[in-house]
Amino acid sequence: MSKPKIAIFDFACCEGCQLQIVNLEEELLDLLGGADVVEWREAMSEKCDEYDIAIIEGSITRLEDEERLKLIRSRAKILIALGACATIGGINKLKNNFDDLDEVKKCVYGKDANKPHLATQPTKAVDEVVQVDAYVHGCPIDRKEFTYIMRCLLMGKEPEIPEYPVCVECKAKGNPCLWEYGQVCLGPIIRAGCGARCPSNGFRCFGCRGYIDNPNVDAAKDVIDKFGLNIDDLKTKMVLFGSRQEPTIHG
Amino acid sequence: MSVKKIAKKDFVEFVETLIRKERVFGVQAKGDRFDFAPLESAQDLRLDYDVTLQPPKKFFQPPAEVLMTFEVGGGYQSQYDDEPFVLLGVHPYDMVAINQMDELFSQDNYDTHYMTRRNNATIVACDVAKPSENVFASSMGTAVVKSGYDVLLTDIGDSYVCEAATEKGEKLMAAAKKAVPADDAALKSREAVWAKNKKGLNRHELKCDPAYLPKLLAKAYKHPVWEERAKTCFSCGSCNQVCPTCYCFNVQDDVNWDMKTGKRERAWDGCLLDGFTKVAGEHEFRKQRADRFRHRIYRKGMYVPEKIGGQIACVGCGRCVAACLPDIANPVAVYNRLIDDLGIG
Amino acid sequence: MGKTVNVNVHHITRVEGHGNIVVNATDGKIEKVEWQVPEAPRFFEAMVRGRSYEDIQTIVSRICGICSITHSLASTKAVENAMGFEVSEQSDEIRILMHYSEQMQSHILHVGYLVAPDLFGMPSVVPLVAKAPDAVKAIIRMHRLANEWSDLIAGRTTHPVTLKPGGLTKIPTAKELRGLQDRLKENLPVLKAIAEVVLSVADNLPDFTRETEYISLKQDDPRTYTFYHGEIASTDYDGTVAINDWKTVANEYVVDQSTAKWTKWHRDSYAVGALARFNNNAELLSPTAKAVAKMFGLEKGNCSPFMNNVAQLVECVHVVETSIEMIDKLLTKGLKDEKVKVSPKAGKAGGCVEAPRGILFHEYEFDRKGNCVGADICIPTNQNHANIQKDFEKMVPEILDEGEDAVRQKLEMLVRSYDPCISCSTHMLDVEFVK
Amino acid sequence: MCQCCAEKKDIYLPELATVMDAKAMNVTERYLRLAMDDGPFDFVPGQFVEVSVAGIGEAPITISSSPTQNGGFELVVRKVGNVTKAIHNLNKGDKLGIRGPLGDGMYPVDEAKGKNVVFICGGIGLVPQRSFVNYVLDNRDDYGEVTILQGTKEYDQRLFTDEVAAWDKRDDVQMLETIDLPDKRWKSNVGVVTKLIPMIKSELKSAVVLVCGPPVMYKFVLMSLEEHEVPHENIFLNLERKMKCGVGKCGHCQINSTYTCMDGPVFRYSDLATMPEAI
Ligand SMILES: Cc1cc2nc3c(=O)[nH]c(=O)nc-3n(C[C@H](O)[C@H](O)[C@H](O)COP(=O)(O)OP(=O)(O)OC[C@H]3O[C@@H](n4cnc5c(N)ncnc54)[C@H](O)[C@@H]3O)c2cc1C
Ligand code: SF4
Ligand code: SF4
Ligand code: SF4
Repeated sequence: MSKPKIAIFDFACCEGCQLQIVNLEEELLDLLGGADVVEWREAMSEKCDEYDIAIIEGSITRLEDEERLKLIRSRAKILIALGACATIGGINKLKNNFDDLDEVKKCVYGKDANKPHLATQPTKAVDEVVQVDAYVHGCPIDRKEFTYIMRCLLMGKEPEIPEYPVCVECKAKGNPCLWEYGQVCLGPIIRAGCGARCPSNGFRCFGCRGYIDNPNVDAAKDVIDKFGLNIDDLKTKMVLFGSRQEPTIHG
Repeated sequence: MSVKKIAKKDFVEFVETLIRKERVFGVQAKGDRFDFAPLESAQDLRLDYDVTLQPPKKFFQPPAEVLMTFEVGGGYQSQYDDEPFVLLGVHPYDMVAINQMDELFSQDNYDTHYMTRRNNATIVACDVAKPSENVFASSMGTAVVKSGYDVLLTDIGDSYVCEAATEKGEKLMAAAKKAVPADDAALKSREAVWAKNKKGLNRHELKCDPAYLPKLLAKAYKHPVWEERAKTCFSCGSCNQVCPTCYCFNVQDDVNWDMKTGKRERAWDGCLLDGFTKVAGEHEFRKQRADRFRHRIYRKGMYVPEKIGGQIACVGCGRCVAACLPDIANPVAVYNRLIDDLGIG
Repeated sequence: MGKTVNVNVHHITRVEGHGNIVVNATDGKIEKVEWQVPEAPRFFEAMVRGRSYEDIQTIVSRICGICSITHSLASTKAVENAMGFEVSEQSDEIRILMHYSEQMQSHILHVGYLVAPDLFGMPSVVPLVAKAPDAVKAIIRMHRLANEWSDLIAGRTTHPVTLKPGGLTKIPTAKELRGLQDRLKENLPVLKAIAEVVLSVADNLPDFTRETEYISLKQDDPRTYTFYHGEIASTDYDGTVAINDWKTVANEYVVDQSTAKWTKWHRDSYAVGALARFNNNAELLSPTAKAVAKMFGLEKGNCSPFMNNVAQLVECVHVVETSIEMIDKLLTKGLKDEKVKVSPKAGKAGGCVEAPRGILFHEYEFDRKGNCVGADICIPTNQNHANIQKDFEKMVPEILDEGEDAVRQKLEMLVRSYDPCISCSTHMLDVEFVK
Repeated sequence: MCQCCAEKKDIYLPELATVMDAKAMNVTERYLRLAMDDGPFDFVPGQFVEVSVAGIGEAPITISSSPTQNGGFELVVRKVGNVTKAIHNLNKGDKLGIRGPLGDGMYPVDEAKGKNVVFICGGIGLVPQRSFVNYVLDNRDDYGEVTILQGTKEYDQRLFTDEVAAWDKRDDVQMLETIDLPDKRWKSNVGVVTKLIPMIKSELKSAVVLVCGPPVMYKFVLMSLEEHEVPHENIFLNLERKMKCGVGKCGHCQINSTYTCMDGPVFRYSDLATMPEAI
């Protein structure tokens, strides 16, 4: 059997997730042992239109990018969304909170805002444009999880991505809970798989992996009350990576 | 077996020699909390701790462990963590929990992975010197412990009474050259500590004898408390993860890059987590939060006791009380609520 | 008869982000020489609006994966300046260690993975594995070290999570720092070996210079080769400019051929980056770093953009050597668990640090509750765009006779030597495709 | 390793078995005949094995053959997820890992002796039941009248059609089959399996009734059996739960206090009275 061909494409993002692939160091050579990377603009000059697995980094913010993504989808057997920008729209979705996108443009471009080439549309995650076969969550992705997912796909197995929240991994690490230290941590409603990296470093979970399937936002409200905080403290944290996504907090 | 007394400063010295000889884990400060960690200096050992963040179960059933390796088509090879170690500072309630786990992992089907670690351990238990904010060991009858440990330490002021309970314990304490046989006064002081703890480790008071809990639960299955509490349950499983008597696990395979060899791992799981009972085809047997919430309380108060001869599987460490953000996990609060509604007897 | 050359590099590879190179020359007559940036605009200045001062770092870190620590530090400093938060000396030093890890990460990535293939005449680092296995192994080793270093102090290799306004959320233990120090000591010779390898192929760097103004940070008290503290300095100017006055330096302006905002100070363009720092501060480098510079004959006042690659290597050595010393200092003083408690205030200020690819300005304004009401970010690659264009304009006539392939190759190398971080620079700009 | 552990076997460690025969039964079900590489394999109808595909994982699968049949043991696997998909890729000669037989809750092979036996199967529920059906037929004289009810959703999902036809031909077996959503090819009963219960010729009240099918089926079958006054002690249900260890540790298959893997998978209905989560 010939090695599957992998192509990596980037859209609107910081390219930090591709960087994590580079950061695999020696393991990257292992990956290259199991698959041929045929296109990867950030790291190599080769280009190719034939591939089995397309890895998509970044979110979709322009019509022309939607077209390009659809073309990639039509060529690839498996399409992977890599990182928060691709899986949930990531930080780029913050701009969707402005009801009027013109306002966004004005804020950055001032009087030039109406030039036609500045056309932008609300940020979309990859699966809002095409079908996605596998998700690698996180901002940036977790290298261990990425390699696990790649091995699964190369083996024809569906990777097991946690359905449970970050607290599970946080507790397994033996961390004291950050809420007790005054931080508004989104751990209880965000999908695990990162090894509770942020809470383990004393930094609240800000939700880069997206919500679990069935987050209990009512409970979150209760906790806000318990710690004498305001619901806005929670909302403003949830908006960072969760703009215009379910669940929304009312009240 | 012998009961000795050792001055605190001599004990530090003893621990120092121990560290040089053996793999030692002990309770240490972690920020303003405490936890078990590899002990590098006797100075770091904190036997005056209130409660550890994680229960000592992680030494016998780690958060993740390799059960076996395999070669595709070539068979499976058991993997064991087979290095002896000393565990310093296990509180009585945690010791009771370990005793229960020993029973659960050895009865019916003997779990060689758990038991290898367990048999490799020399456990130095120590009586509680400072009650934690949520402990209720007194209510559960686990404030003092009589078995399971190799050595039991009791802080009686400027020295420890140390009782070696097993051969292993005797051997360990033999290195404590400055220990002297415990005199009557020391033993009396120890009795006093026990008497105090039997009553004093009780920040939440259970309104019945724990032995009554299975009977209480037998009539509480349809009680509204499950719905009421679970309404604000995150299904975060924190109550499972921090509990010294929770041991459910998940098993997963992973291959190496050669795609031919790999390992099978098990990792902590939790019955509160969404998907715990979900089978292929998306059917989930305890789909409702309330069902899962109830299951945990029943498991502690009824199911496990049925399996291991009556001992309630909540030892009153209070960790879940502290870990539960919406403040619903406290077993005493649940039991007391049921007692209020359903009465005793 | 002059040559006819048409170069159209759509999305130059092995750089961070998307950029195009367009050269049209007919019969030796140059019609068009352009450096373009078609990256999707991302509107960060709008996205931070209304967000809490606590979350600014988390957001702006995402401007760029390669310089995420730098963006985090610059924004955190700006928040601290705006609200008047004090940062302890210990926090400062650990932050600098964190910052160094990113310099190293980024420089090694750039020189080792992105530039080395050019020097060896390869399309990417993948085939290089077969051609120069030892060199690639050494590069991977250093890159791994840099990443583990950043993991330890920033909590991650990308998008740090140990920073907070006023200090740090977590500091490494003495044992961890000692471990890091050992690794740094062990690997200093590996860095030198990499420098030797680069030296052996340095002849493949095009021979090109152009008088340029170089701008970077400069720190006087104490005199240090700085990435983190200090004020703005220029090779064309004797004094220094305060950070809050950064706009008098950057002088952002709009040109017809591009909507990308360009910058200039004393000349039509200026350059930032490792070479700029070197040209302003070379005498303050660590001893081994100086020795490596000497190896390449790199001296203050060098105006070859291609030498930026070498200056990056020199800086790698510098940050490793300096970190070894800093860890000693930290450990001698003893690590303290500092409790940082801050509360928001209204205010406006800038924050500045050196990104691996040059000086970076962040500026924010906050209301009483600490919510952001205004932001301005000026990124190093942006500051280099004009200079790249000016280099193109001087270089193309000099090399036009070498033919299309050579022109393309050399211009690509030129762009790469600036280590552009285009995804950064397009936080606020967009350019039309020129077909 | 310590003495006491060294003497014990690793309860999680699979032993190797070889695929002797494998074939597709339809789009989703695959039949496999296996033989252990080392030593014999003794089991009782109703028991299951944990099947390992290295690198993919483990899945509990009931033994479908009867111990009275020689030459290894048979499994039928429905493709639903990772492990079952991987099992579908196995062919004659391939190796896989087996733990078991597991499960102390087996079919009441002795208790049913001398009594009428009624099998009620829904869909893939036929697979485990088949083990006991063939056991009974191979020891035909030991049992009373034998009735087999089989309900299938669609024509193409019918399993063991040859065997079912053979049972149908026998005079000493009442074989009734129905299809929920039939097409033109089907000329017999239409509807859910409970519809067949009134058609049972033998006396139900004293019969041993064995039920296996999808979770939704149980409620309706039990209601019907209730109407026919079958005592709960005589009804046996084959229950399915998520399983990770199969040896009573992992907690996934727990139904109230009971572990499906240890006390089941076959349960006496009267014992389920204390297990509100069971049905
Ligand atoms: C006692 C028993 C006997 C069974 N007998 C058969 C049989 O004869 N033929 C057949 O096709 N199927 C049988 N099943 C169901 C079969 O075990 C599942 O379909 C299978 O585990 C799905 O695994 P998967 O990896 O393909 O699916 P995934 O969805 O990838 O499942 C992942 C893991 O979850 C667990 N799991 C998921 N679904 C189930 C389930 N339904 N039951 C138990 N664990 C599950 C397993 O541990 C599995 O490895 C039986 C189940 C039990 C409990
Ligand atoms: S710190 Fe966050 S992730 Fe950790 S337990 Fe608390 S809420 Fe959960
Ligand atoms: S149920 Fe709670 S209090 Fe009881 S042992 Fe478990 S964690 Fe401790
Ligand atoms: S009871 Fe509390 S700790 Fe347990 S899962 Fe629910 S919210 Fe989490």
